[in-house]
Amino acid sequence: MMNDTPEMVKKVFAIFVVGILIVGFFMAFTQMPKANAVNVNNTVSRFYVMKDVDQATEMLDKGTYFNKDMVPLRNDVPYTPITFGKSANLEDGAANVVTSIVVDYRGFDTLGEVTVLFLAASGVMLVLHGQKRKIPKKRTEPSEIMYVGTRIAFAVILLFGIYVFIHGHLTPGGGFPGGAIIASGILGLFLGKQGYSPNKSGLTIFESLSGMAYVVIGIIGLIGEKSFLANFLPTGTIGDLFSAGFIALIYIAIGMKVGSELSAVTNAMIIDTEDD
Amino acid sequence: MIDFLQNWIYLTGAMALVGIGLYIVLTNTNILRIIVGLNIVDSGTNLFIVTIAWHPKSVMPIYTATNNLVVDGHVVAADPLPQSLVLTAIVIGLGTTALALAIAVKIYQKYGTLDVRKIKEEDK
Amino acid sequence: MKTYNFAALLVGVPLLMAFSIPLFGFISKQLAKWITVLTLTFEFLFSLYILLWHVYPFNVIMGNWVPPFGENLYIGSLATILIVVISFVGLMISIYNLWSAKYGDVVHFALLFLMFVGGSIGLISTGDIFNVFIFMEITGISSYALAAYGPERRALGGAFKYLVISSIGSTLYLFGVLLIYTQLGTLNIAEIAARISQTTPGLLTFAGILLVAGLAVEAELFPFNGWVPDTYTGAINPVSATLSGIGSVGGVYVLIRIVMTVFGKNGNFVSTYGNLDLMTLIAILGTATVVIGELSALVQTNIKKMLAYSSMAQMGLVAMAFSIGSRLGAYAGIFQLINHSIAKAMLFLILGVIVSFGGERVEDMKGLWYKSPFLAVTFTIGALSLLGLPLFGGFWSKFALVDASFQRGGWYDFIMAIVLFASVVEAFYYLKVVGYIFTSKPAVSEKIKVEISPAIPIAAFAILIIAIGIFPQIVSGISYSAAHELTDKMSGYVLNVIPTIVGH
Amino acid sequence: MSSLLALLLVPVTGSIVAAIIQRYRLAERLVSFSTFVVTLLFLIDIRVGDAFTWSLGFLGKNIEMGLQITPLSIFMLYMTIAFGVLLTFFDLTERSKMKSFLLLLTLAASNWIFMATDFLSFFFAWELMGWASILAIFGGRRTAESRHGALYYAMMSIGGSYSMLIGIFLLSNLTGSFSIQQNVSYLVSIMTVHPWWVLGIVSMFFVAFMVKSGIFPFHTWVPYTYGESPDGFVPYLSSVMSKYGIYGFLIFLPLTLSLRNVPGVLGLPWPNYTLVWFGSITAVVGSVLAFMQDDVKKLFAYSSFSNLGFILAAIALFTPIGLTAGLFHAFNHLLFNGAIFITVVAVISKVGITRMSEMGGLWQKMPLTFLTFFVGIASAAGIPPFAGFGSKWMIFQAMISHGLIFATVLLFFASIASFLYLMRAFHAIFLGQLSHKYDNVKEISAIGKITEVFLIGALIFFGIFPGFILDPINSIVGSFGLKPLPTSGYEYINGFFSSVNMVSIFIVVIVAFIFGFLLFAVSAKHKKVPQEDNYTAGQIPKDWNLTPEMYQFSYDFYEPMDKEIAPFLKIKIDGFFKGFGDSVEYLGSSIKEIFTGNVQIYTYLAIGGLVIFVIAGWIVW
Repeated sequence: MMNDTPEMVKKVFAIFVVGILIVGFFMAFTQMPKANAVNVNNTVSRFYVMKDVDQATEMLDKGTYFNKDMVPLRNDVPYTPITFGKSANLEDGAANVVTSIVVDYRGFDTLGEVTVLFLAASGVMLVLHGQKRKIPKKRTEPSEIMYVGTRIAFAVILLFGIYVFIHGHLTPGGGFPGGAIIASGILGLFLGKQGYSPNKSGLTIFESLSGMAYVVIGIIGLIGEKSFLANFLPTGTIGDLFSAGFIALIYIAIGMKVGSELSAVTNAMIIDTEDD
Repeated sequence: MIDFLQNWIYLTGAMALVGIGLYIVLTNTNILRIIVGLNIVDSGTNLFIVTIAWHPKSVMPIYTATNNLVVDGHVVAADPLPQSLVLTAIVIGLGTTALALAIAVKIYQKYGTLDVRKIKEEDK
Repeated sequence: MKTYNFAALLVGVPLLMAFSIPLFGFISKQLAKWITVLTLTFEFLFSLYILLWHVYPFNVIMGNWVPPFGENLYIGSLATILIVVISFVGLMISIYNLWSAKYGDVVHFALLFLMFVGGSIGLISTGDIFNVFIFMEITGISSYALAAYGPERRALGGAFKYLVISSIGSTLYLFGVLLIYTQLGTLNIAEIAARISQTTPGLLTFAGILLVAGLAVEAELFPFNGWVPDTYTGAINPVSATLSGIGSVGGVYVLIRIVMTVFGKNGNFVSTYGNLDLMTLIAILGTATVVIGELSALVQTNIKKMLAYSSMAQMGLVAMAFSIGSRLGAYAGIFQLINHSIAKAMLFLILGVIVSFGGERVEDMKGLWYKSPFLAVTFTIGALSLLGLPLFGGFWSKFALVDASFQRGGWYDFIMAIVLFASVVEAFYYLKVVGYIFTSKPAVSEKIKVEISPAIPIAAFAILIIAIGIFPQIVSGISYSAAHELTDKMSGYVLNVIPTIVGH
Repeated sequence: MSSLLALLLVPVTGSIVAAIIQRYRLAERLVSFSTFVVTLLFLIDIRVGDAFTWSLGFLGKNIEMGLQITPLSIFMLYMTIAFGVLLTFFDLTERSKMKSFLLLLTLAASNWIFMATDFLSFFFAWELMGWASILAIFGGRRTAESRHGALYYAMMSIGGSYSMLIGIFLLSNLTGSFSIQQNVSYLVSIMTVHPWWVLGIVSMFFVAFMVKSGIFPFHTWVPYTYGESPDGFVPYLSSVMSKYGIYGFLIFLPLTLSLRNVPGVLGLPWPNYTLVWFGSITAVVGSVLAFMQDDVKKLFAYSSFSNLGFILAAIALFTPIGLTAGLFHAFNHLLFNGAIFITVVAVISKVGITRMSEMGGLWQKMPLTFLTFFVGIASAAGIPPFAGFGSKWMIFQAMISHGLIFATVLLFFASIASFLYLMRAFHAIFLGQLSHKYDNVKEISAIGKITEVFLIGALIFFGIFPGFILDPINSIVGSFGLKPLPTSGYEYINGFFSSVNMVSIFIVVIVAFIFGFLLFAVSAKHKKVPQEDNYTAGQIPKDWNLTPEMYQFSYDFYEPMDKEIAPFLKIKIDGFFKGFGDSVEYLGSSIKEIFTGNVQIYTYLAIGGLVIFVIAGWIVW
């Protein structure tokens, strides 16, 4: 059916279909809140920013959080001002609110997200299993500068990556960017030497152990704090390096995991399929 | 007024990406291009998500010594929740793309083509 | 709000074991498969404990942040019964895999299989609408990889098709979720469900359509189910069994949860706000799927493809049952879903054994009775159960389905007539295969030797089908209270998650 | 009442045992036979009015289910179980390829059908019986034709039961109950108010019953299925299972009593009148098609549903005489059909083929079987003094008493046509010259002989003393609120216009027979010649193009008549169903084209579907 359709008809039809869909989206957008953006004060994010979920929970338990029409009275929740560098022992100690959501408030999402990446990497391994990496006969070795340069850069990149995920709760970034940075360093090593291959079993062990570490942290929370993925460490003062409880731990696990995973995927994907 | 326009611009951009991506998926028969198309759709989605979280007057949702997120009991930061969602969405998109590429490599080896019209089997 | 946080292990343990499987894989490949079996045994026993000791309904609070602020798992009666079924089917298939998974990277196969089941359990239990997306992707990505696994190249084509359609579907779903978030500022299913009337109707309609379209991909509803025949046919048989017995259950569950709980009105018959009745949409999709699936299955000569189309049609039947909107309809849908999950998984597993000895055309079933009476009898049991004949599980669900649609009346009389006609078509092609099994002499009278590890799951499924057929109370009681959870969303779902949602 | 449950549980237990030991054929048959006997023993303990109820927590409510014995059900139970005892006894030594566990499952289902007081268990049992018989037929000849026959039956049967299912739920939603009695009385109460409603619902049920009994226009599966069933199963299928439909009709026919005062046709309410015509047409179609058949199983398949037509025509009148005649004929049909099919099975098992034109002269080898067959077809043809005469006689009386002249003419025609086909079978199988290939054929075993003797005895006994069977029938008639026919001794049949003393008829026939025999004995002796002598004086020149069939004088037995009827046969109901099936298949192969295997098509489908929904969303919001 499709195979005989002229290209032109196909394109026009595609434009037509996609166009209607997009118009539909825009018609929906016209009904969005003012300025097409969410008013933070009308969302649960308000409590995440204010680190106020405990007080909201208190109101919820008392039955005053929702009114009779089931509208949440989010702006009525009492608020304790937070000062950077001074407020201590908050319910969540991360200065970076996005991080606090990613790892703490919605930590379960992140566990799933890590799993997705892990599964994708495993899937790549499964699909590409048994592919031999052939080194082409016509070898074009990179220059010595490239070889040395990538190795030097790797150390720096590794350090930077570690910096990014250790400071995840303070600055933009976190486990995923940190891991990606580390993986890019390893990618550099691939460029530096033809036929380079990282230690596969090492990567696998790293990956598995860090993933297990994440789940174990969750289970420690379950045992210690009676809830899976609950923070079991003191949160410290907001803005300190040693604050925000288990966020740093989790980000270290995630960073190592993502770094090794992406490297493993890269390694698996470098397959020479050309005939030489 | 300018605020109003700014968000519309981003939304239009997001929708344009989604539209372009879908168009590519619908019209290109090459697997790699289809994967690229899916990636563009993903980008559009991500742009949409961060757009609805953001307001021209909002500040970044990170506590620093100078950045005050709450003024007069009202949060002035950009909504951090969609931002954390977009992080997830990006990673998921990455995973899907990696897997799709791996399958594409394998398909090329086994079928000798990347044309989606030729990737089908007669019943055995 | 009743909480039982320990049940987080339902999701945590598969994750932990999945992460550790590569390490076990270093020791022995067979060990990796056994880890899957052990983990799923744990899942099954744990969920059985929840079911039999009546621990449900309860919430699992994640990170001590109560809903609607944090994430939660809600395990009500519906989730309980479905988790029991899923983990049972998963356990059985994992036992089968001990024998069948023998190509290539077995360790990662075991890992992905485990996470597919674990992800489906998470998908069914989660109480957060974005978390649903993540679990959809977990099951999705593992199923693309599983579908691509196998010695034949058609597996790759099927997996790629699934990937493309499913990616688009999940993007649509994500849009829908975010549109709802702009309106209500929350991602908790219970809060959204309670406050759904506080949204702008137009936007909500659009969001509803996007959500349904996105979820219909996993739920195998026409026209979002193009991937089904190719993927099911391409994948190795235990993977097809998994997709059909577990994946579609998760897909339909989420679809129904969104449509009936989130968009549903409170009361017996459900309709939605924003003028467009999502239940009507589901009814149309379901009926179209039944008709198209059964008619396409009728003319197939490849038995695996036939089962794939039949699977699609059964999903349509389930969706149509839910769309009736009454408690009885929901009950019929749940019951039918369970029956389908067990019977179809069994048929695919049987086919796996047969295929390892010969082809998979309908003619290759000839004389199966002479080759292996065990497979012949179990195949017949599965087919007759899907047809809804008495003494087998399928009878009760089909009976309830017909009852429900005639009680609803109106258009459902005609829909039911169409569906029953499609069922006659279904009866024809299944009985044709049964006929081949019993009435023909095989071309090659080579006996099929069924090893112990495929025999256990097949026998267990067959016994279960007959047990449900004779004692429908095994499933019907819990299914009926699960139906209550779907049709009365406030007392069935919302108030169990957020008891104080109606404030003072 | 535990015996009521025993009627269900004993066959089920027997079925499980038989399924386990089916590898050992003799043991399996013994189990089958003893199960029937035990069931019969339990049945003896059961009286009219026994009841047993339980409730099933299902569909969110407690459904009262029950078993109850009415005069009709006990009549049916005795008929089916006793026949089953006979059949399984006969089967002990025969090569019948029957799967005993399916037969026993069918028995359980059949007992349940006759005792059910609610539609839930009625439908459950009906479907159980359906699939057990489908599988039993699959187990028959193990050929493509047998698969085809079983599938044909399965499709009609499942279509029928779905139709019934719709009827059940339409009805139970009106009354809120599954109880047969309540639903029927509800229908009676709205009969005069909403006659079309009632007609619609009831015809949903009637489709299922007509399919099961092979009533026109749902008769087309009968020859295929009977022709291909396992030999041992055919007698059960044709004698017992066809009666389920009659039982079903009798559930709903009392409805028409409330229409007695409404003007109808010839003093009959119009539903009865229509059913009478269905019955009559079935009788004619069956007979006409039967005498064209060369396959013995198919021939008697048509014969069987032709007789069902007689029964339906009679009970559809729903007058005392009509009902009595119909039930009486049902009983007689069970007997003579059993006799015919059992002998046919015996012959087939000995000669190994079913084409009549290749048989012939077998009476020399199987005299007792020949005698049984003769008595069977004499009964079927309604020749006194055998059973069958009385019931046909009553049917004609009942029809004429209502002035249904045209229908009666049809039935007469069917009756005459039945002479023709019975004659054909009689000649082709047993008379004529014996082919050499059958020189080694032996009479059946002792057990088979006992069965045959018993059947002959029963056919004669109930022919002479019909009162033994008319008594229970009268109580059935009474239970429907009709006035039973007067009884005057076991040997009398009381018709509408007159009554007959069967003993005197018997004496007359015997005298006539002796007279005929004397004539035969004194007349010229004839000489036996081998088969080849017929046409060619012992030689077979190649260029004569002689086929072995042509030696058989019954080949193309009714060729001239076939030619006369041939134009009418082109109008085939069968073709309608087949064409319907073909168009469904064509539809399927067109729809299948949607799934081309190209992922872009699938994407188009998904996005296109979404766009359609979005547009629909705009329109309604």
